[in-house]
Amino acid sequence: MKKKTVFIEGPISPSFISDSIAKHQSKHSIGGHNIFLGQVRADEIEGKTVAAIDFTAYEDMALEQIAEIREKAFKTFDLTCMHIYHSLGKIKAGELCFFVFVSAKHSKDIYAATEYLVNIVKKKVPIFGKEIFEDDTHQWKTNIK
Amino acid sequence: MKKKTVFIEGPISPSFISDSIAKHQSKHSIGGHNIFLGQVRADEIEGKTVAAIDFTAYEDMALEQIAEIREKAFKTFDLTCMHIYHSLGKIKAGELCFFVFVSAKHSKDIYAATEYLVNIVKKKVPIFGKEIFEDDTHQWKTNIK
Amino acid sequence: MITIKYFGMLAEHTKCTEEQMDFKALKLSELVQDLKVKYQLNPASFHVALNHKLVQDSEDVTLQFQDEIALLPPFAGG
Amino acid sequence: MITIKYFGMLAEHTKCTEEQMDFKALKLSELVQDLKVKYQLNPASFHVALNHKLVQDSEDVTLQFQDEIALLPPFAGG
Repeated sequence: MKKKTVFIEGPISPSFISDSIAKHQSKHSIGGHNIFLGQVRADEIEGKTVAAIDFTAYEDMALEQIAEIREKAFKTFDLTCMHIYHSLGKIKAGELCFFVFVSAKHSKDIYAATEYLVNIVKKKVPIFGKEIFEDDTHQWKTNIK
Repeated sequence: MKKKTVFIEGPISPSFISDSIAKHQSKHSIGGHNIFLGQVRADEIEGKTVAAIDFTAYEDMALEQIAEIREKAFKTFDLTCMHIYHSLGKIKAGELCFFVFVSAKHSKDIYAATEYLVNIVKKKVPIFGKEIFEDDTHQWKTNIK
Repeated sequence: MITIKYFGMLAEHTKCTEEQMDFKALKLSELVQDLKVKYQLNPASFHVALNHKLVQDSEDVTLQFQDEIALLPPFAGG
Repeated sequence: MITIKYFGMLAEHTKCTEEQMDFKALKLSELVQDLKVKYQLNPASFHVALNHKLVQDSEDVTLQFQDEIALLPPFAGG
Protein backbone atom coordinates (compact mmCIF):
# COMPACT_ATOMS: atom_id res chain seq x y z
CA MET A 1 0.00 0.00 0.00
CA LYS A 2 1.36 3.41 -0.99
CA LYS A 3 2.01 5.71 1.96
CA LYS A 4 1.43 9.36 1.16
CA THR A 5 2.67 12.32 3.16
CA VAL A 6 0.24 12.93 6.00
CA PHE A 7 2.11 14.48 8.90
CA ILE A 8 3.30 18.06 8.88
CA GLU A 9 5.55 19.46 11.57
CA GLY A 10 3.81 22.52 13.05
CA PRO A 11 0.58 24.23 11.98
CA ILE A 12 -0.90 23.86 8.50
CA SER A 13 -0.52 27.27 6.89
CA PRO A 14 -3.16 28.92 4.71
CA SER A 15 -0.55 29.11 1.94
CA PHE A 16 -0.02 25.32 2.08
CA ILE A 17 -3.77 25.03 1.51
CA SER A 18 -3.80 27.45 -1.42
CA ASP A 19 -0.82 25.63 -2.97
CA SER A 20 -2.76 22.36 -2.72
CA ILE A 21 -5.77 23.98 -4.36
CA ALA A 22 -3.64 25.50 -7.13
CA LYS A 23 -2.11 22.09 -7.94
CA HIS A 24 -5.58 20.79 -8.80
CA GLN A 25 -6.31 23.49 -11.35
CA SER A 26 -4.56 21.53 -14.10
CA LYS A 27 -7.05 18.66 -13.65
CA HIS A 28 -9.85 19.72 -15.97
CA SER A 29 -12.16 16.84 -15.11
CA ILE A 30 -12.66 18.16 -11.56
CA GLY A 31 -15.87 20.13 -11.00
CA GLY A 32 -15.91 20.45 -7.20
CA HIS A 33 -13.64 20.35 -4.18
CA ASN A 34 -14.58 19.97 -0.54
CA ILE A 35 -12.15 20.92 2.21
CA PHE A 36 -12.30 20.36 5.95
CA LEU A 37 -9.99 22.36 8.20
CA GLY A 38 -9.61 21.63 11.89
CA GLN A 39 -8.65 24.66 13.95
CA VAL A 40 -7.44 24.54 17.55
CA ARG A 41 -10.10 26.06 19.80
CA ALA A 42 -9.31 28.05 22.93
CA ASP A 43 -11.72 25.91 24.94
CA GLU A 44 -12.33 26.80 28.54
CA ILE A 45 -12.13 23.78 30.84
CA GLU A 46 -12.75 24.27 34.55
CA GLY A 47 -11.73 27.90 34.40
CA LYS A 48 -8.57 27.31 32.36
CA THR A 49 -8.16 28.20 28.69
CA VAL A 50 -6.50 25.96 26.09
CA ALA A 51 -3.52 27.81 24.60
CA ALA A 52 -2.25 25.02 22.32
CA ILE A 53 -2.43 21.31 21.57
CA ASP A 54 0.79 19.32 21.30
CA PHE A 55 0.15 16.47 18.85
CA THR A 56 2.11 13.23 18.62
CA ALA A 57 1.36 10.11 16.59
CA TYR A 58 2.29 6.49 16.26
CA GLU A 59 3.39 7.37 12.75
CA ASP A 60 4.01 3.92 11.23
CA MET A 61 0.62 2.66 12.34
CA ALA A 62 -1.11 5.95 11.47
CA LEU A 63 0.21 5.90 7.89
CA GLU A 64 -0.97 2.31 7.42
CA GLN A 65 -4.40 3.18 8.82
CA ILE A 66 -4.71 6.21 6.57
CA ALA A 67 -3.65 4.20 3.51
CA GLU A 68 -6.47 1.74 4.30
CA ILE A 69 -8.93 4.57 4.91
CA ARG A 70 -8.01 6.14 1.56
CA GLU A 71 -8.46 2.86 -0.27
CA LYS A 72 -11.87 2.27 1.29
CA ALA A 73 -13.01 5.86 0.65
CA PHE A 74 -12.05 5.63 -3.04
CA LYS A 75 -14.21 2.48 -3.28
CA THR A 76 -17.14 4.08 -1.41
CA PHE A 77 -17.24 7.53 -2.97
CA ASP A 78 -16.84 8.74 -6.53
CA LEU A 79 -13.71 10.88 -6.08
CA THR A 80 -10.88 12.08 -8.30
CA CYS A 81 -8.41 13.05 -5.54
CA MET A 82 -8.14 12.76 -1.77
CA HIS A 83 -5.57 14.31 0.59
CA ILE A 84 -5.27 14.07 4.35
CA TYR A 85 -2.80 16.12 6.40
CA HIS A 86 -2.40 16.36 10.17
CA SER A 87 -0.04 18.48 12.22
CA LEU A 88 2.46 17.19 14.75
CA GLY A 89 3.96 19.33 17.49
CA LYS A 90 2.56 22.33 19.30
CA ILE A 91 -0.35 24.00 17.49
CA LYS A 92 -1.62 27.22 19.05
CA ALA A 93 -5.29 28.21 19.40
CA GLY A 94 -6.48 29.59 16.05
CA GLU A 95 -3.93 27.59 14.07
CA LEU A 96 -4.92 24.76 11.73
CA CYS A 97 -4.02 21.15 12.61
CA PHE A 98 -6.08 19.00 10.23
CA PHE A 99 -6.71 19.35 6.48
CA VAL A 100 -8.88 16.97 4.47
CA PHE A 101 -9.28 17.73 0.77
CA VAL A 102 -11.42 15.76 -1.68
CA SER A 103 -12.13 16.50 -5.34
CA ALA A 104 -14.58 14.96 -7.79
CA LYS A 105 -16.14 15.45 -11.18
CA HIS A 106 -19.53 16.19 -9.58
CA SER A 107 -20.18 17.55 -6.11
CA LYS A 108 -22.70 14.88 -5.06
CA ASP A 109 -20.38 12.65 -3.02
CA ILE A 110 -17.83 15.14 -1.74
CA TYR A 111 -19.55 16.35 1.44
CA ALA A 112 -20.22 12.83 2.71
CA ALA A 113 -16.70 11.79 1.74
CA THR A 114 -15.11 14.62 3.72
CA GLU A 115 -17.31 13.97 6.76
CA TYR A 116 -16.48 10.25 6.60
CA LEU A 117 -12.75 10.91 6.35
CA VAL A 118 -12.69 13.44 9.18
CA ASN A 119 -14.64 11.18 11.53
CA ILE A 120 -12.75 7.99 10.73
CA VAL A 121 -9.36 9.68 11.13
CA LYS A 122 -10.45 10.94 14.56
CA LYS A 123 -11.64 7.46 15.51
CA LYS A 124 -9.08 5.11 13.97
CA VAL A 125 -5.76 6.88 13.58
CA PRO A 126 -3.35 6.83 16.53
CA ILE A 127 -2.82 10.54 17.06
CA PHE A 128 -2.52 11.93 20.59
CA GLY A 129 -3.07 15.47 21.81
CA LYS A 130 -1.88 17.22 24.93
CA GLU A 131 -4.04 20.27 25.64
CA ILE A 132 -1.75 22.90 27.09
CA PHE A 133 -3.47 25.57 29.16
CA GLU A 134 -2.42 29.19 29.43
CA ASP A 135 -0.92 28.48 32.89
CA ASP A 136 1.29 25.73 31.34
CA THR A 137 -0.60 22.87 33.02
CA HIS A 138 -2.04 20.29 30.63
CA GLN A 139 -4.58 17.52 30.13
CA TRP A 140 -4.83 14.79 27.52
CA LYS A 141 -7.43 15.34 24.80
CA THR A 142 -9.64 12.40 23.90
CA ASN A 143 -12.03 11.87 21.00
CA ILE A 144 -14.04 9.28 22.95
CA LYS A 145 -16.87 10.91 24.86
CA MET B 1 -31.06 42.94 5.12
CA LYS B 2 -27.28 43.37 4.93
CA LYS B 3 -25.80 42.68 1.52
CA LYS B 4 -22.31 41.21 1.67
CA THR B 5 -19.81 41.03 -1.17
CA VAL B 6 -20.61 38.00 -3.28
CA PHE B 7 -19.52 38.66 -6.84
CA ILE B 8 -15.90 38.68 -7.89
CA GLU B 9 -14.79 39.78 -11.34
CA GLY B 10 -12.79 36.93 -12.86
CA PRO B 11 -11.68 33.63 -11.32
CA ILE B 12 -11.42 33.09 -7.55
CA SER B 13 -7.70 32.75 -6.87
CA PRO B 14 -6.20 30.24 -4.42
CA SER B 15 -4.64 33.19 -2.58
CA PHE B 16 -8.07 34.81 -2.08
CA ILE B 17 -9.10 31.53 -0.44
CA SER B 18 -6.03 31.38 1.82
CA ASP B 19 -6.58 35.03 2.81
CA SER B 20 -10.15 34.16 3.80
CA ILE B 21 -8.91 31.21 5.85
CA ALA B 22 -6.22 33.31 7.54
CA LYS B 23 -8.81 35.93 8.57
CA HIS B 24 -10.60 33.28 10.63
CA GLN B 25 -7.55 32.33 12.67
CA SER B 26 -8.19 35.10 15.17
CA LYS B 27 -11.58 33.56 16.03
CA HIS B 28 -10.63 31.13 18.76
CA SER B 29 -14.11 29.67 19.20
CA ILE B 30 -13.98 28.07 15.74
CA GLY B 31 -13.08 24.37 15.68
CA GLY B 32 -13.85 23.45 12.08
CA HIS B 33 -14.23 24.95 8.63
CA ASN B 34 -15.83 23.45 5.55
CA ILE B 35 -15.13 24.84 2.10
CA PHE B 36 -16.71 24.09 -1.25
CA LEU B 37 -14.92 25.17 -4.41
CA GLY B 38 -16.54 24.97 -7.83
CA GLN B 39 -14.05 24.51 -10.66
CA VAL B 40 -14.87 24.92 -14.36
CA ARG B 41 -14.72 21.51 -16.03
CA ALA B 42 -13.53 20.98 -19.62
CA ASP B 43 -16.67 18.97 -20.38
CA GLU B 44 -16.97 17.37 -23.78
CA ILE B 45 -20.36 18.00 -25.36
CA GLU B 46 -21.09 16.50 -28.77
CA GLY B 47 -17.42 16.37 -29.64
CA LYS B 48 -16.65 19.92 -28.51
CA THR B 49 -14.70 20.80 -25.35
CA VAL B 50 -15.67 23.57 -22.93
CA ALA B 51 -12.82 26.09 -22.74
CA ALA B 52 -14.48 28.57 -20.37
CA ILE B 53 -17.76 29.70 -18.85
CA ASP B 54 -18.77 33.35 -19.10
CA PHE B 55 -20.89 34.14 -16.03
CA THR B 56 -23.36 37.00 -15.71
CA ALA B 57 -25.89 37.66 -12.95
CA TYR B 58 -28.95 39.70 -12.14
CA GLU B 59 -26.91 41.19 -9.35
CA ASP B 60 -29.53 43.11 -7.37
CA MET B 61 -31.83 40.11 -7.20
CA ALA B 62 -28.95 37.71 -6.58
CA LEU B 63 -27.68 39.69 -3.58
CA GLU B 64 -31.18 39.79 -2.07
CA GLN B 65 -31.58 36.04 -2.60
CA ILE B 66 -28.21 35.31 -1.02
CA ALA B 67 -28.97 37.55 1.97
CA GLU B 68 -32.17 35.51 2.52
CA ILE B 69 -30.29 32.23 2.05
CA ARG B 70 -27.68 33.30 4.61
CA GLU B 71 -30.34 34.27 7.13
CA LYS B 72 -32.13 30.95 6.75
CA ALA B 73 -28.90 28.94 6.93
CA PHE B 74 -27.85 30.67 10.18
CA LYS B 75 -31.23 29.67 11.64
CA THR B 76 -30.98 26.07 10.38
CA PHE B 77 -27.35 25.26 11.16
CA ASP B 78 -25.14 26.02 14.14
CA LEU B 79 -22.54 28.18 12.39
CA THR B 80 -20.12 30.91 13.43
CA CYS B 81 -19.38 32.33 9.96
CA MET B 82 -20.61 31.89 6.41
CA HIS B 83 -19.21 33.31 3.17
CA ILE B 84 -20.42 32.87 -0.41
CA TYR B 85 -18.47 34.12 -3.44
CA HIS B 86 -19.21 33.63 -7.14
CA SER B 87 -17.25 34.74 -10.16
CA LEU B 88 -18.53 36.93 -12.97
CA GLY B 89 -16.94 37.10 -16.42
CA LYS B 90 -15.00 34.51 -18.34
CA ILE B 91 -13.64 31.69 -16.17
CA LYS B 92 -11.40 29.19 -17.95
CA ALA B 93 -11.44 25.42 -17.45
CA GLY B 94 -9.52 24.58 -14.26
CA GLU B 95 -10.22 27.98 -12.70
CA LEU B 96 -12.45 28.41 -9.65
CA CYS B 97 -15.83 30.15 -9.98
CA PHE B 98 -17.66 29.39 -6.72
CA PHE B 99 -16.45 29.48 -3.10
CA VAL B 100 -18.63 28.61 -0.11
CA PHE B 101 -16.99 28.77 3.32
CA VAL B 102 -18.65 27.90 6.63
CA SER B 103 -17.12 27.77 10.09
CA ALA B 104 -18.46 26.47 13.39
CA LYS B 105 -17.45 25.57 16.90
CA HIS B 106 -18.01 21.87 16.19
CA SER B 107 -17.87 20.13 12.84
CA LYS B 108 -21.25 18.38 13.11
CA ASP B 109 -23.33 20.79 11.01
CA ILE B 110 -20.77 22.14 8.59
CA TYR B 111 -20.92 19.52 5.83
CA ALA B 112 -24.72 19.69 5.56
CA ALA B 113 -24.58 23.49 5.71
CA THR B 114 -22.11 23.70 2.82
CA GLU B 115 -24.08 21.22 0.72
CA TYR B 116 -27.29 23.14 1.41
CA LEU B 117 -25.71 26.48 0.46
CA VAL B 118 -24.13 25.15 -2.74
CA ASN B 119 -27.35 23.54 -3.92
CA ILE B 120 -29.65 26.43 -3.05
CA VAL B 121 -27.37 28.98 -4.72
CA LYS B 122 -27.39 26.86 -7.89
CA LYS B 123 -31.17 26.61 -7.74
CA LYS B 124 -32.33 30.03 -6.54
CA VAL B 125 -29.76 32.65 -7.46
CA PRO B 126 -30.07 34.30 -10.90
CA ILE B 127 -26.63 33.54 -12.31
CA PHE B 128 -26.23 32.67 -15.97
CA GLY B 129 -23.41 30.84 -17.69
CA LYS B 130 -22.36 30.75 -21.31
CA GLU B 131 -20.24 27.66 -22.01
CA ILE B 132 -17.65 28.69 -24.55
CA PHE B 133 -16.15 25.84 -26.57
CA GLU B 134 -12.61 25.68 -27.88
CA ASP B 135 -13.86 26.56 -31.39
CA ASP B 136 -15.47 29.76 -29.98
CA THR B 137 -19.04 28.52 -30.44
CA HIS B 138 -21.12 28.46 -27.28
CA GLN B 139 -24.17 27.05 -25.51
CA TRP B 140 -26.03 28.20 -22.41
CA LYS B 141 -25.42 26.20 -19.27
CA THR B 142 -28.42 25.22 -17.20
CA ASN B 143 -28.70 23.75 -13.69
CA ILE B 144 -32.15 22.31 -14.43
CA LYS B 145 -31.88 18.77 -15.79
CA MET C 1 -41.65 54.25 -16.38
CA ILE C 2 -41.28 50.45 -16.40
CA THR C 3 -37.86 48.79 -16.77
CA ILE C 4 -37.49 45.43 -18.45
CA LYS C 5 -34.25 43.47 -18.13
CA TYR C 6 -33.07 40.46 -20.12
CA PHE C 7 -30.41 37.98 -19.08
CA GLY C 8 -28.33 35.18 -20.49
CA MET C 9 -29.70 33.48 -23.59
CA LEU C 10 -32.71 35.84 -23.54
CA ALA C 11 -30.47 38.91 -23.79
CA GLU C 12 -28.66 37.16 -26.61
CA HIS C 13 -31.99 36.47 -28.34
CA THR C 14 -33.52 39.93 -27.86
CA LYS C 15 -30.16 41.63 -28.54
CA CYS C 16 -31.03 43.83 -25.58
CA THR C 17 -30.18 43.73 -21.88
CA GLU C 18 -32.51 46.47 -20.69
CA GLU C 19 -35.31 48.57 -22.09
CA GLN C 20 -37.75 51.08 -20.66
CA MET C 21 -41.36 51.73 -21.56
CA ASP C 22 -43.93 54.27 -20.49
CA PHE C 23 -46.00 53.26 -17.52
CA LYS C 24 -49.36 51.65 -18.23
CA ALA C 25 -51.52 49.90 -15.60
CA LEU C 26 -51.27 46.57 -17.41
CA LYS C 27 -51.40 43.17 -15.86
CA LEU C 28 -47.90 41.68 -15.75
CA SER C 29 -49.20 38.75 -17.83
CA GLU C 30 -50.24 41.18 -20.58
CA LEU C 31 -46.81 42.79 -20.66
CA VAL C 32 -45.13 39.38 -20.83
CA GLN C 33 -47.48 38.36 -23.65
CA ASP C 34 -46.52 41.51 -25.58
CA LEU C 35 -42.82 40.73 -25.10
CA LYS C 36 -43.31 37.13 -26.25
CA VAL C 37 -44.87 38.38 -29.46
CA LYS C 38 -42.36 41.18 -29.95
CA TYR C 39 -39.31 38.90 -29.54
CA GLN C 40 -40.89 35.53 -30.47
CA LEU C 41 -39.96 34.06 -27.10
CA ASN C 42 -40.57 30.46 -26.11
CA PRO C 43 -42.67 30.75 -22.91
CA ALA C 44 -41.04 27.60 -21.48
CA SER C 45 -37.61 29.21 -21.67
CA PHE C 46 -37.83 31.80 -18.90
CA HIS C 47 -39.21 32.88 -15.55
CA VAL C 48 -40.38 36.38 -14.73
CA ALA C 49 -39.15 38.43 -11.78
CA LEU C 50 -40.88 41.57 -10.54
CA ASN C 51 -38.77 43.89 -8.41
CA HIS C 52 -36.23 41.08 -7.75
CA LYS C 53 -38.79 38.42 -6.77
CA LEU C 54 -39.87 35.52 -8.96
CA VAL C 55 -43.54 35.80 -9.91
CA GLN C 56 -45.57 32.59 -9.72
CA ASP C 57 -48.70 33.83 -11.46
CA SER C 58 -48.41 36.96 -13.54
CA GLU C 59 -52.22 37.06 -13.97
CA ASP C 60 -52.49 38.26 -10.37
CA VAL C 61 -50.15 41.22 -10.70
CA THR C 62 -50.93 44.71 -11.95
CA LEU C 63 -47.90 46.83 -12.84
CA GLN C 64 -46.98 49.76 -10.61
CA PHE C 65 -45.08 52.89 -11.61
CA GLN C 66 -41.28 52.21 -11.68
CA ASP C 67 -41.61 48.45 -11.53
CA GLU C 68 -38.59 46.45 -12.66
CA ILE C 69 -39.39 43.31 -14.63
CA ALA C 70 -36.77 40.74 -15.52
CA LEU C 71 -36.96 37.79 -17.91
CA LEU C 72 -34.72 35.05 -16.51
CA PRO C 73 -33.54 31.95 -18.38
CA PRO C 74 -32.54 28.84 -16.38
CA PHE C 75 -30.02 29.56 -13.63
CA ALA C 76 -26.50 28.22 -14.03
CA GLY C 77 -24.51 29.30 -11.00
CA GLY C 78 -21.97 27.02 -9.37
CA MET D 1 13.93 -8.90 20.60
CA ILE D 2 10.51 -7.38 21.32
CA THR D 3 9.90 -3.62 21.09
CA ILE D 4 7.31 -1.90 23.28
CA LYS D 5 6.17 1.64 22.52
CA TYR D 6 4.23 4.05 24.70
CA PHE D 7 2.29 7.08 23.51
CA GLY D 8 0.56 10.15 24.86
CA MET D 9 -0.46 10.02 28.50
CA LEU D 10 0.99 6.50 28.79
CA ALA D 11 4.44 7.70 27.75
CA GLU D 12 4.05 10.50 30.27
CA HIS D 13 3.08 7.98 32.95
CA THR D 14 5.81 5.40 32.19
CA LYS D 15 8.39 8.14 31.54
CA CYS D 16 9.40 6.05 28.53
CA THR D 17 8.48 6.11 24.84
CA GLU D 18 10.12 2.87 23.78
CA GLU D 19 11.80 -0.09 25.43
CA GLN D 20 13.14 -3.41 24.21
CA MET D 21 13.10 -6.78 25.88
CA ASP D 22 14.55 -10.16 25.03
CA PHE D 23 12.27 -12.39 23.04
CA LYS D 24 10.19 -14.90 25.00
CA ALA D 25 7.29 -16.90 23.51
CA LEU D 26 4.76 -15.29 25.84
CA LYS D 27 1.15 -14.70 25.15
CA LEU D 28 0.57 -11.02 24.41
CA SER D 29 -1.87 -10.92 27.35
CA GLU D 30 0.92 -12.06 29.68
CA LEU D 31 3.25 -9.34 28.48
CA VAL D 32 0.52 -6.71 28.89
CA GLN D 33 -0.19 -8.00 32.39
CA ASP D 34 3.51 -7.67 33.28
CA LEU D 35 3.53 -4.09 31.99
CA LYS D 36 0.38 -3.22 33.96
CA VAL D 37 2.08 -4.39 37.13
CA LYS D 38 5.43 -2.79 36.32
CA TYR D 39 3.92 0.65 35.60
CA GLN D 40 0.67 0.38 37.60
CA LEU D 41 -1.42 1.00 34.50
CA ASN D 42 -5.19 1.32 34.49
CA PRO D 43 -6.31 -1.37 31.99
CA ALA D 44 -9.24 0.82 30.88
CA SER D 45 -6.87 3.55 29.79
CA PHE D 46 -5.30 1.99 26.70
CA HIS D 47 -5.56 -0.31 23.70
CA VAL D 48 -2.83 -2.64 22.52
CA ALA D 49 -1.45 -2.70 18.99
CA LEU D 50 0.70 -5.52 17.63
CA ASN D 51 2.77 -4.70 14.56
CA HIS D 52 0.59 -1.63 13.82
CA LYS D 53 -2.76 -3.41 14.19
CA LEU D 54 -5.12 -3.08 17.15
CA VAL D 55 -5.47 -6.37 18.99
CA GLN D 56 -9.00 -7.32 20.05
CA ASP D 57 -8.12 -10.26 22.28
CA SER D 58 -4.54 -10.50 23.49
CA GLU D 59 -5.24 -14.00 24.89
CA ASP D 60 -5.22 -15.35 21.34
CA VAL D 61 -1.81 -14.00 20.39
CA THR D 62 1.60 -15.52 21.04
CA LEU D 63 4.52 -13.17 20.58
CA GLN D 64 6.86 -13.67 17.63
CA PHE D 65 10.50 -12.63 17.38
CA GLN D 66 10.81 -8.88 16.54
CA ASP D 67 7.19 -8.09 17.29
CA GLU D 68 6.39 -4.43 17.94
CA ILE D 69 3.83 -3.82 20.68
CA ALA D 70 2.31 -0.41 21.36
CA LEU D 71 0.19 0.79 24.27
CA LEU D 72 -2.21 3.40 22.93
CA PRO D 73 -4.27 5.82 25.01
CA PRO D 74 -7.48 7.31 23.52
CA PHE D 75 -6.98 8.86 20.10
CA ALA D 76 -7.27 12.63 19.78
CA GLY D 77 -6.63 13.53 16.14
CA GLY D 78 -8.58 16.25 14.39
